[in-house]
Amino acid sequence: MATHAFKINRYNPDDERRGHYMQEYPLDVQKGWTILDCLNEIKWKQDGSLTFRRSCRSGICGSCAMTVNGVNMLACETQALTLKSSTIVVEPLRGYPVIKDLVVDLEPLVESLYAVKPYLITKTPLPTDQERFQSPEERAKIDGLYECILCGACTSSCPSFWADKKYIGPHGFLKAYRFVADSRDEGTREHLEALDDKHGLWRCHTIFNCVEACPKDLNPTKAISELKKELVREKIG
Amino acid sequence: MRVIKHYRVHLGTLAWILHRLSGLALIFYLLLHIWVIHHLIGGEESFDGIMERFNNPLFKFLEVGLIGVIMFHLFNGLRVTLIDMGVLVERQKLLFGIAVALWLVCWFVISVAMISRFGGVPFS
Amino acid sequence: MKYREHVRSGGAILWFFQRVTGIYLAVVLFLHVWILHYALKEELGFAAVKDRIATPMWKTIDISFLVIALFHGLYGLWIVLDDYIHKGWLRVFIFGAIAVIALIFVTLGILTILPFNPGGY
Amino acid sequence: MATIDPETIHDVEGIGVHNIHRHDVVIVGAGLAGLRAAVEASEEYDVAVISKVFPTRSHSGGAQGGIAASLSNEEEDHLEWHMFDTVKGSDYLGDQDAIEILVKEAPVVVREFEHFGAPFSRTPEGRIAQRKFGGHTKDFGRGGPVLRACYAADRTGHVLLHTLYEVCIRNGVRFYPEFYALSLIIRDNICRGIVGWDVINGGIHVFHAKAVMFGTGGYGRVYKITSNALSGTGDGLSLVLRAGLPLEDMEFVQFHPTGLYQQGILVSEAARGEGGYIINDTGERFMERYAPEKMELAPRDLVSRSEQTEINEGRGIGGKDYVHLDLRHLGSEKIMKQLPQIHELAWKFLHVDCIKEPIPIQPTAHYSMGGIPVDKDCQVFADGKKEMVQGFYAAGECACVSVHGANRLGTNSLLEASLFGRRAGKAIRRFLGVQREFPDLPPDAASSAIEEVERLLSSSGTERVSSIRETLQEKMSLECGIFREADQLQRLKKELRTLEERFRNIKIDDRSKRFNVDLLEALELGHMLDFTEIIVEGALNRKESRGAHYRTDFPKRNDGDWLKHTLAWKKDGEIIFDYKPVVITRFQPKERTY
Ligand SMILES: Cc1cc2nc3c(=O)[nH]c(=O)nc-3n(C[C@H](O)[C@H](O)[C@H](O)COP(=O)(O)OP(=O)(O)OC[C@H]3O[C@@H](n4cnc5c(N)ncnc54)[C@H](O)[C@@H]3O)c2cc1C
Ligand code: HEM
Ligand code: SF4
Ligand code: F3S
Ligand code: FES
Repeated sequence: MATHAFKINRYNPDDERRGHYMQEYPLDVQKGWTILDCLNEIKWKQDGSLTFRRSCRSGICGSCAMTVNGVNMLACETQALTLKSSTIVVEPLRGYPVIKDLVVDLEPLVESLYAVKPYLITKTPLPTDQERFQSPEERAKIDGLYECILCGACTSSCPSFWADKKYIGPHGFLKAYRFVADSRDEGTREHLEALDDKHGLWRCHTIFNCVEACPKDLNPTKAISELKKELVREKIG
Repeated sequence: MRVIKHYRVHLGTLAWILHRLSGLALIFYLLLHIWVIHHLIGGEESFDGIMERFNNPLFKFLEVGLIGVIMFHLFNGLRVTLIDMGVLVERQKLLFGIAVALWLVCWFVISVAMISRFGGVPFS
Repeated sequence: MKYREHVRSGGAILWFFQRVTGIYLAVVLFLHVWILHYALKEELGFAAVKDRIATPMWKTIDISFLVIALFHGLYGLWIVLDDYIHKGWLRVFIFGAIAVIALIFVTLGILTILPFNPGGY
Repeated sequence: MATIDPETIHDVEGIGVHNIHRHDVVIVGAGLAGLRAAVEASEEYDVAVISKVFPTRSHSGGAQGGIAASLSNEEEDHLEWHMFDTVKGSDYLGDQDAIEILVKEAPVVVREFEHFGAPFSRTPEGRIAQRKFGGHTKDFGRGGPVLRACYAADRTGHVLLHTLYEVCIRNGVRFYPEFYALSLIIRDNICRGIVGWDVINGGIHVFHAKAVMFGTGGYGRVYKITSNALSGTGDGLSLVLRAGLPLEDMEFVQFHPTGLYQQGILVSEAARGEGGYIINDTGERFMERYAPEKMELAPRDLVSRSEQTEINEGRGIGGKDYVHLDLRHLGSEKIMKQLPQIHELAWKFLHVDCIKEPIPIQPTAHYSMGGIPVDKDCQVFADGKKEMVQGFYAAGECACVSVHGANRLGTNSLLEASLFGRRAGKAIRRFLGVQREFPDLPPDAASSAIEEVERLLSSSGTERVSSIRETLQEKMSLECGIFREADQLQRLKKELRTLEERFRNIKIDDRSKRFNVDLLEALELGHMLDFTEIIVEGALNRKESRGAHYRTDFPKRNDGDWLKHTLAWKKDGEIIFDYKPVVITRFQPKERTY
């Protein structure tokens, strides 16, 4: 039962003068507690005004992505004790405007998601009374893509995004490729449109922070490299 | 506005920063180099004279550094290109390791050749 | 929610070119190092350089080396600035400046290489 | 996400609120039910979806195992078999006309999901893959388990939710993410919209609509150990109660047999569908004694009760309150291919590698069978039976059609949420074809909501919301859990009154308007306290054992007195009960054995 110090970024929009500051909370961390358990414990027992997003607490909804000790992760699936540090620094996702404490405005994330037309585009009429067929091999092509929970950890970790707030970002690229790679999708051009853009694919410098940050162990960089090839093929033949 | 803005530097970030810095260093070196060489077309005497001046330990040292920068950018550039081609994307750290190993080996070998022979001006 | 405005970039071809030129530079650079530090048996000096550059093959190689290195490097410089500079007018200015630099230095380089003739100098 | 499109704002005189938005259809809840209705209605009308969490953060995304439909992709299956299993699973309390709709439309709904782009797992022939699930059998229960649950690895809910969200984007559905519904505007049995709280910026917004639909999900959070998200607080139920409408069959709460020990996080039934064993301290597969035929794949109520019995009788692992789920014999390849998420969950939350070790599990509060009484087109009953509320619909876990009766079969609820969400959408389209005008907004539309928020924001008592909530959860788990008894329930009833007292004396630390989670948690607690009373009194009231409701003092099912649905209102703090008959068409009640 080690005593930990949680240093948490505080920001109250109603108190602009104070701006951002770090507040320290001592906490006896129990074995098995996740970062989210710790934050809840602080909120529920020490300071009710501490604000963060959470919902599923099982790593599937994507609410609780934040920066812990300088790395983006899901608070709810990170065991506090495995961080092996008695000081735990918790900050909001970098690159997004902060609404309050650890809560960021994800509007830019959603906007760039919309930009890639994130839905299956089909042109041939659908079969009636039947599903479309897709072989297990074709289906396997979107493994590692469809699992994205839109947590934003990847894009928020990307230096290209820090430099350009309109950068579509790895989550957008991954989503675009999820459809491009789907054997049922017939809208490759539409998905790619927004990517060949000033704020699009060419801003990715293969930095791999997105891969390191993704809590679902997805590999946006791989998707990005496939998309770049696809676009180049289209242009050069 | 924000208090701490620290984000952990992963291997990939390190590679990118070094690639950027080396690339920038190289382009400025290249411009300088073209400028200098241009002024040397005056003829044999001035060329060799200048070369003689470069043939001292300080410039050798700088040149060894230059080779290091070029070789890093070169091998990391090849790493990036391989990843862009979809090669070993999932093993990027291994790929970086290979690039670093080749970089160090080439750097060493070329430096030895350079120092042990004579002063040369790269890009000549 | 509105779709964001789409800003065409034409980045695909330039991106591809950056890779191709990178590979070319890698090959030529090794060639260069080889010639300079291993193949060359005599003292590295004007005479050695002159004789080599005087052949048409080396002229082609050196000029392409020059142009491609400049393209790769200056486009690289633009990539970097492009990341951090978002003000419209400043971007236009920088882009123009880089283009001018490119022109000047290509000319300068070619003027340096071309005059080497077997009988010249 | 908090930007407001000025086009949707309309001024109405005399209502003291920030904004009034006008949409043909306003849907509260962005889970499968809400989004499926939005997809349907947005084909023709202007639809707004309001959700207290961003749409893809909705709880539906946590569902793992599958969605039922007798597609016969893997082996022979029939609508009738599915219907029989559902009726039997419901312990004959499910309405068979509704269940018939459920099984008949299931294949259509699942194939539509495929057409929308859902990445289902596939059979070698390229069809949607199916797996076994508890309670789903061949040949009217005479055959073994049947492959009926359509799945995408163990992320079925996630892929369905994201797929619907994507189609909503395609259809131009207007989202109001992070808006919290505070009250319903119903006057003269006509629903005119809802009042919401803009979580991000603070402020009351009125949503004026021709039709309102609720898909606000379940309330697992009234229990201590639960599989539900922290946002699963059943808000919609008390909003309905407060509007003077009844709730149906609230005493039926499902406990899932495989929650991660102490966390409650769900280990999908797919783990048993793929062949996992449950074992006690002596290493015995104890389900042999409780359900010799179906073993681990018996319905949830039975398995949970068996587990709890083992634990109560001291055969939990090391005498503690958990047993083991053993997957080791499945081998690492099968685990990683079919159950990757379970492997990840067990590892991340318990540090157990289920390829090498058994997973400690205990029953966890999972699903609410009861809810807002609706007809087969999801329109809400004003009196629970006949009279309807015009323009008000509900579907998904918050509604009670009732297809699950006293106990839901696994994979039937994703089906219910999407299928009845779709029906609600269709019904709304029909309704809007006739109803072209917006109903009038009463001038006091927002007054109760404003009052509630202001009261909470200025509350300066001594009690912490979290400590009241914790007590509530502990007591509910202890005294209104898997096994129930008159004495305990009586005690609990009194306890709830004190909790309500304490709630009136709360303080909240955060008094700001923007992103005030402290305020939200207080609002949620208020909601939970409102409807738990109905769960407890309903449990006390129903003197029999049926499905998930088990009374140790009345251990037998009693069809003579209790083959009927409970309806409950809250009037002036008192609970009033009424009943309605169960619709029985094809399958007469029989004893339920597995
Ligand atoms: C861990 C787990 C696994 C499951 N696995 C399966 C399975 O394999 N198969 C199966 O068939 N079923 C499964 N279920 C059950 C099934 O997931 C749910 O019953 C179903 O998803 C409910 O969907 P819904 O649309 O009704 O509600 P939800 O998905 O819970 O959505 C509720 C929505 O309402 C919104 N909301 C609530 N209150 C308010 C308010 N006051 N203001 C604004 N918005 C509000 C929320 O933000 C949310 O968007 C599982 C459940 C759990 C907990
Ligand atoms: C030797 C072989 C070389 C290879 C294989 C190579 C490869 C690359 C590649 C692949 C990039 C793109 C990186 C990205 O877009 O993320 C790049 C960028 C760059 N290169 Fe090279 N290059 C080489 C030589 C040079 C030389 C000689 C110069 C200088 C003239 C140079 C200057 C740059 C610059 C300035 C950048 C931009 C840096 C950035 O984007 O961060 N490179 N190089
Ligand atoms: S790719 Fe990974 S990190 Fe990025 S949004 Fe999706 S799940 Fe999150
Ligand atoms: S971190 Fe960013 S630069 Fe590319 S590889 Fe990932 S998107
Ligand atoms: S709370 Fe849902 S991912 Fe962490």
